[in-house]
Amino acid sequence: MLYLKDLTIQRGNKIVFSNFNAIIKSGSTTLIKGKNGSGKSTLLRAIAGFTPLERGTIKRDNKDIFKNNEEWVENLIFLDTKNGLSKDLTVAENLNAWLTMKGWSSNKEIIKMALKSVGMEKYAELYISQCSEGLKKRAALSRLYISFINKVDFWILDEPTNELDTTSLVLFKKLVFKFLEQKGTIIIASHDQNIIEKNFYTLDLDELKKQRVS
Amino acid sequence: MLYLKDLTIQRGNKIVFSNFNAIIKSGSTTLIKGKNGSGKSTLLRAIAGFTPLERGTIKRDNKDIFKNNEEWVENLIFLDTKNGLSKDLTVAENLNAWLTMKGWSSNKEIIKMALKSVGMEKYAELYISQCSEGLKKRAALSRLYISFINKVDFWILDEPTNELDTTSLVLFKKLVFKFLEQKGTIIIASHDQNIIEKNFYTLDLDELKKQRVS
Amino acid sequence: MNSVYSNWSNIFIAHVKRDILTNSRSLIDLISIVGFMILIIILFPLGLGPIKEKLNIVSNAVIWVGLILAIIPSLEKLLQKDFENGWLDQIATSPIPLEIIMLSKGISYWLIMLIPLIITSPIFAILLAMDLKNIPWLVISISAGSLAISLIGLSGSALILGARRGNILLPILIIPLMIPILIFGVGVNEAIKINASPYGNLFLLFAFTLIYLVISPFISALLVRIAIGR
Amino acid sequence: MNSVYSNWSNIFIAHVKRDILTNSRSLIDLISIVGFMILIIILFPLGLGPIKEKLNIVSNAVIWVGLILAIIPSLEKLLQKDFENGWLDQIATSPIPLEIIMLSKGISYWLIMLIPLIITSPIFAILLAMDLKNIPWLVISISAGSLAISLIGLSGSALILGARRGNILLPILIIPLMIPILIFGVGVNEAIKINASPYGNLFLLFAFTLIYLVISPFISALLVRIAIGR
Amino acid sequence: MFDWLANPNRFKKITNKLEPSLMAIALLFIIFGLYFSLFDSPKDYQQGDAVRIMYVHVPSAWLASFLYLSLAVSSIFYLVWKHPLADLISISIAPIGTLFSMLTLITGSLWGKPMWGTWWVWDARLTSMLILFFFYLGFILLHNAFERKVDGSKSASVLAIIGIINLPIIKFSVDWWHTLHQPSSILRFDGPSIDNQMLLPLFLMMIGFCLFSLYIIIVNVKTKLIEKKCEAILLKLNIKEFL
Ligand code: HEM
Ligand SMILES: Nc1ncnc2c1ncn2[C@@H]1O[C@H](COP(=O)(O)OP(=O)(O)OP(=O)(O)O)[C@@H](O)[C@H]1O
Ligand SMILES: Nc1ncnc2c1ncn2[C@@H]1O[C@H](COP(=O)(O)OP(=O)(O)OP(=O)(O)O)[C@@H](O)[C@H]1O
Ligand SMILES: [Mg+2]
Ligand SMILES: [Mg+2]
Repeated sequence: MLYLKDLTIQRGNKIVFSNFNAIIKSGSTTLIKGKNGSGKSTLLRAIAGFTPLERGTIKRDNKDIFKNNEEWVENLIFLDTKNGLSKDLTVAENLNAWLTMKGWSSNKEIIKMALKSVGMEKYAELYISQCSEGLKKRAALSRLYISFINKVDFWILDEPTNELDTTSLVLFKKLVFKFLEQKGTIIIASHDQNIIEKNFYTLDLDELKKQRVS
Repeated sequence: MLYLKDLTIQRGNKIVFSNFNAIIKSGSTTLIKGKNGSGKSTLLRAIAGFTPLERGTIKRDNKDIFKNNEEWVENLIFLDTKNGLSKDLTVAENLNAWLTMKGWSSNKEIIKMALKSVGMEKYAELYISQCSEGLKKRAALSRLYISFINKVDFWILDEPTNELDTTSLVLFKKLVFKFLEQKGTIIIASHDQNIIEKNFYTLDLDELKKQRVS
Repeated sequence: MNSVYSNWSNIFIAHVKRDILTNSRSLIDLISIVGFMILIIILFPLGLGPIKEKLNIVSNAVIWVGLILAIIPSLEKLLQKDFENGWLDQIATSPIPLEIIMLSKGISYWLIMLIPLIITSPIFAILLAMDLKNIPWLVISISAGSLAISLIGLSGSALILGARRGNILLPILIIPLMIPILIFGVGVNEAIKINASPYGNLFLLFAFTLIYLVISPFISALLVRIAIGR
Repeated sequence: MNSVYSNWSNIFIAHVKRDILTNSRSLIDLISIVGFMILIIILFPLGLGPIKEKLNIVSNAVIWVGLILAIIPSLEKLLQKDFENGWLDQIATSPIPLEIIMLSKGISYWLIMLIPLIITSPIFAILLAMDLKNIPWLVISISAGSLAISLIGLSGSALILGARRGNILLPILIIPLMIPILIFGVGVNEAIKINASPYGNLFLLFAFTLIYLVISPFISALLVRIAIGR
Repeated sequence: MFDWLANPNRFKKITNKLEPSLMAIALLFIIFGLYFSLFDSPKDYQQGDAVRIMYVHVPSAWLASFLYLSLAVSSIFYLVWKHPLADLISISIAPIGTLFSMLTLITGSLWGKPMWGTWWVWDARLTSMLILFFFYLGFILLHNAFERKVDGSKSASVLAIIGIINLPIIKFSVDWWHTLHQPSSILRFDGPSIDNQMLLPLFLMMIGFCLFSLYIIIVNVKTKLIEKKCEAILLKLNIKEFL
């Protein structure tokens, strides 16, 4: 379980959340909805431990994620609209760099399977600068597959499906279900309500804010 | 009518289209579908006159768009995933710069109305660097409104709805319908099939390529 | 369409305005290039030792070399930023010729980066113990060469649009092009030092500026078209 | 978890490898920094005139100043690129400390940009008519100071992450930090010229490098955390 | 001439015939040239044997300049008539030009050490050669700096053309600079009174170097043509998978 308690988060001079509370259930998918600028991305970056809180705590099973940061990020995969891919490396090289960065062993077999899981096996040797938008996104999503090889129990995904075509959308959903099967926890921010079909909760930021006003 | 005749287009060292033919009907919406990397964005950039053709011609009513380029681009609005917004300017300043760049008069009234048409009136003074993804996209989409003030008869839109929330999706559709009413022509590349509900044609790049092979 | 062509100059000014707005939100933006230049200048007394005669000998050259080196880091972004964020694509749908827009880029770069340096150039001269009688000529020669420097910079920055590691490639491409300006620019003051006429060098500086005023917009526009055509 | 910590050095090396891979696909990229440096060197005789004695006096200072100015354009991208494309976010989810990763960045920058300059520094010395007996000391002093230069550059590049007009802000921030290195670096050779012992200056250079080796990774990591926390 | 040669097939046909003999003749000239210059030409009364460097140095210098002109011309052909062969020629010329300008610099330095007592002086001619070297280097670097080959070709061609406008100006300005600050007189080189025995090997070497460059350029272009063909075939295979 992830407990968000009395969060106050500021972006620039703007307080995006004040005294925000929520609980994210383990082993489930939480879909974060809300209108543009409502703070989805901000919340995700805070949960990942990037954005410091003005006030409040984020705890995973009694452990503060900021205080036990290394432990928290180790089993976490974070993906947002910036994909974290180097233009000057190929798809495979990028995945390889990411794997070693995470401290995981990497070999051709693993990379091949990961790329296959998002239908990118043909593009392994393509430079990111030569990829179309959707191909880039898929190159980034291929990291998710690593969860089935190494110990990963949390995904934070910010609009992961925007540029995906229908086939890769299906592949993405397969990854999600597989991850849920092995008791992983997922937080997704998305405008697409149909992204997930089963075992999911919604956190509607607009609703929450409305309640607070009234 | 826009005639694409025998197009061969190369990206990098890859031939993305070879001997591609299509006709885009005036006063309608054409939805370009196709899997990631099938060449949607490439095609749109070629039609906009950016990417030179290896072979073939693109003609609008008998006028080659490359030879009569100034005439063609003057009444065209092109928007893709790079929004063409300067981070260091506010939403309103960006729109203003774009208007004068296009050679159109600009004043507060016009800018206000344009921003209102995508629900951005509250954010006029926000710097682009402080906007969320969806807000940026909407700042770019606000340009479409100008079509109802100045003579614009063609829109080329590459995945315009990716980051939009539900409210602004409705506003976007309103703009589309209004544009179609005044006999405008629209080409949209998108993975979202439900983007447009009436008076539209689909150009499925995957289908076309399949036919050619068989 | 006619109305569009009749207000080219308006559009030109609008482009310059936008560039100035994006690049100089605050006075600090204008000052920072001057600060950089002063720091370059300071490095020399620190390296050479503070002996006034030594400095006086090198002052003229150091200021000119410093000028060229000071603008290099800013050149890479001159077009690259607008290329990456898609603004150049938008510009390509403008009915006015790209050449004119490129000229406006060169001019606004000159206004933002070179004008502050021209205005503060007497400070550099004083820091390097230049003879007082040479200072007016320094200002004049820098003024005369500065536009050519911007325009060469513009072409260089167009040359590397979308190139790999453009930031490190750019200096190699443009420094050779800057050499005549350096030589004629320095020449003005060297002539004054030996009581010769500076007008020959000054004239050459102007001629050079004129050449670039003509060719740079065309070259840059050509290169920008190639870049967005990818 | 244990396995992760036991292979820090592997991860360290992997980071260095990635940086080298992204930044120097080909030998040509390595050549360009050397080319830039030579061009900076060329500017001085062109400005000062070709008189050998004059050049000899300034050669030492010019090489050191040139070195500092030559790396500036490449510094801006050192972290900025990874910041913009989200790689720094990914790095923040690595179980190994950010400080170590920053150190690896500094080291790979040193390998890519400074080592080629150290190797070719005798050429610069010859071009500027430096006395032959001084050249070995030049190479030694540059070697001694180069790592500090990279590490200062790293901190500077972390300082401007996400700043507006960072490219022009960066030099203002780092040049002052480079000044001690310039002074001690030049000092080595000046001591040789007057037949004094160079070891004092050399020792100070090493001391400086050591200090930066300790503090720069911490400062850079702190600044990167602030940047991705925005 | 160029248009006529611009057909790759014709180019290949002609060069196929030309190529072996070209190599042989070039070698012949160079061997004879070397023989005469090393063994059968007089020592200079001032310079001694060092003068023999001249027979490499001067032809290199001359070719470096000439090749840049050819590079610029073929770049113009490429940009204006967009013929891919012109680009192949440019990029084949560039490395040889770089080589010869480097050879000039190196032989000059080697010569300078015994003659002037230093490896390098800032003389106008030397400076312009160094700058020419950087134009070559810039051309090659830019040509390789893009993901897509065509982009590099176009940008580099533009650079070559800027160079053609600028090189005279640079050369002129460097001369101007040179006259302003007269260098000390030891550094000035008064050309040796060239007698026939020196002229002959110089001539032989010059022609040998020319033919040799021509040979290398042709071989280069031909390899590049084959490379291109391979790429085209690969592309076609790719299309199948693609369409
Ligand atoms: C790195 C040093 C040097 C460089 C870059 C260099 C460069 C050049 C260049 C560019 C030319 C061609 C000029 C033309 O086409 O007319 C040339 C010609 C020549 N150089 Fe050098 N040179 C160097 C050193 C020397 C030295 C040390 C000597 C002899 C003392 C020398 C003797 C000559 C002679 C005799 C010619 C041909 C005569 C003439 O055209 O006037 N060079 N050199
Ligand atoms: N610079 C480049 N070099 C080589 N190939 C490229 C380059 N840019 C794009 N491509 C290739 O061209 C093809 C078409 O790309 P394009 O961006 O048009 O696809 P798309 O249909 O828009 O895909 P998406 O749905 O992912 O946006 C892709 O296969 C891509 O890999
Ligand atoms: N650097 C900044 N300075 C000031 N305000 C900012 C900054 N970055 C973001 N904001 C503001 O914070 C709010 C939340 O942004 P965030 O990116 O979290 O929204 P979001 O819910 O992800 O929206 P979207 O659906 O458009 O992606 C927005 O109102 C935005 O304007
Ligand atoms: Mg968001
Ligand atoms: Mg696309």
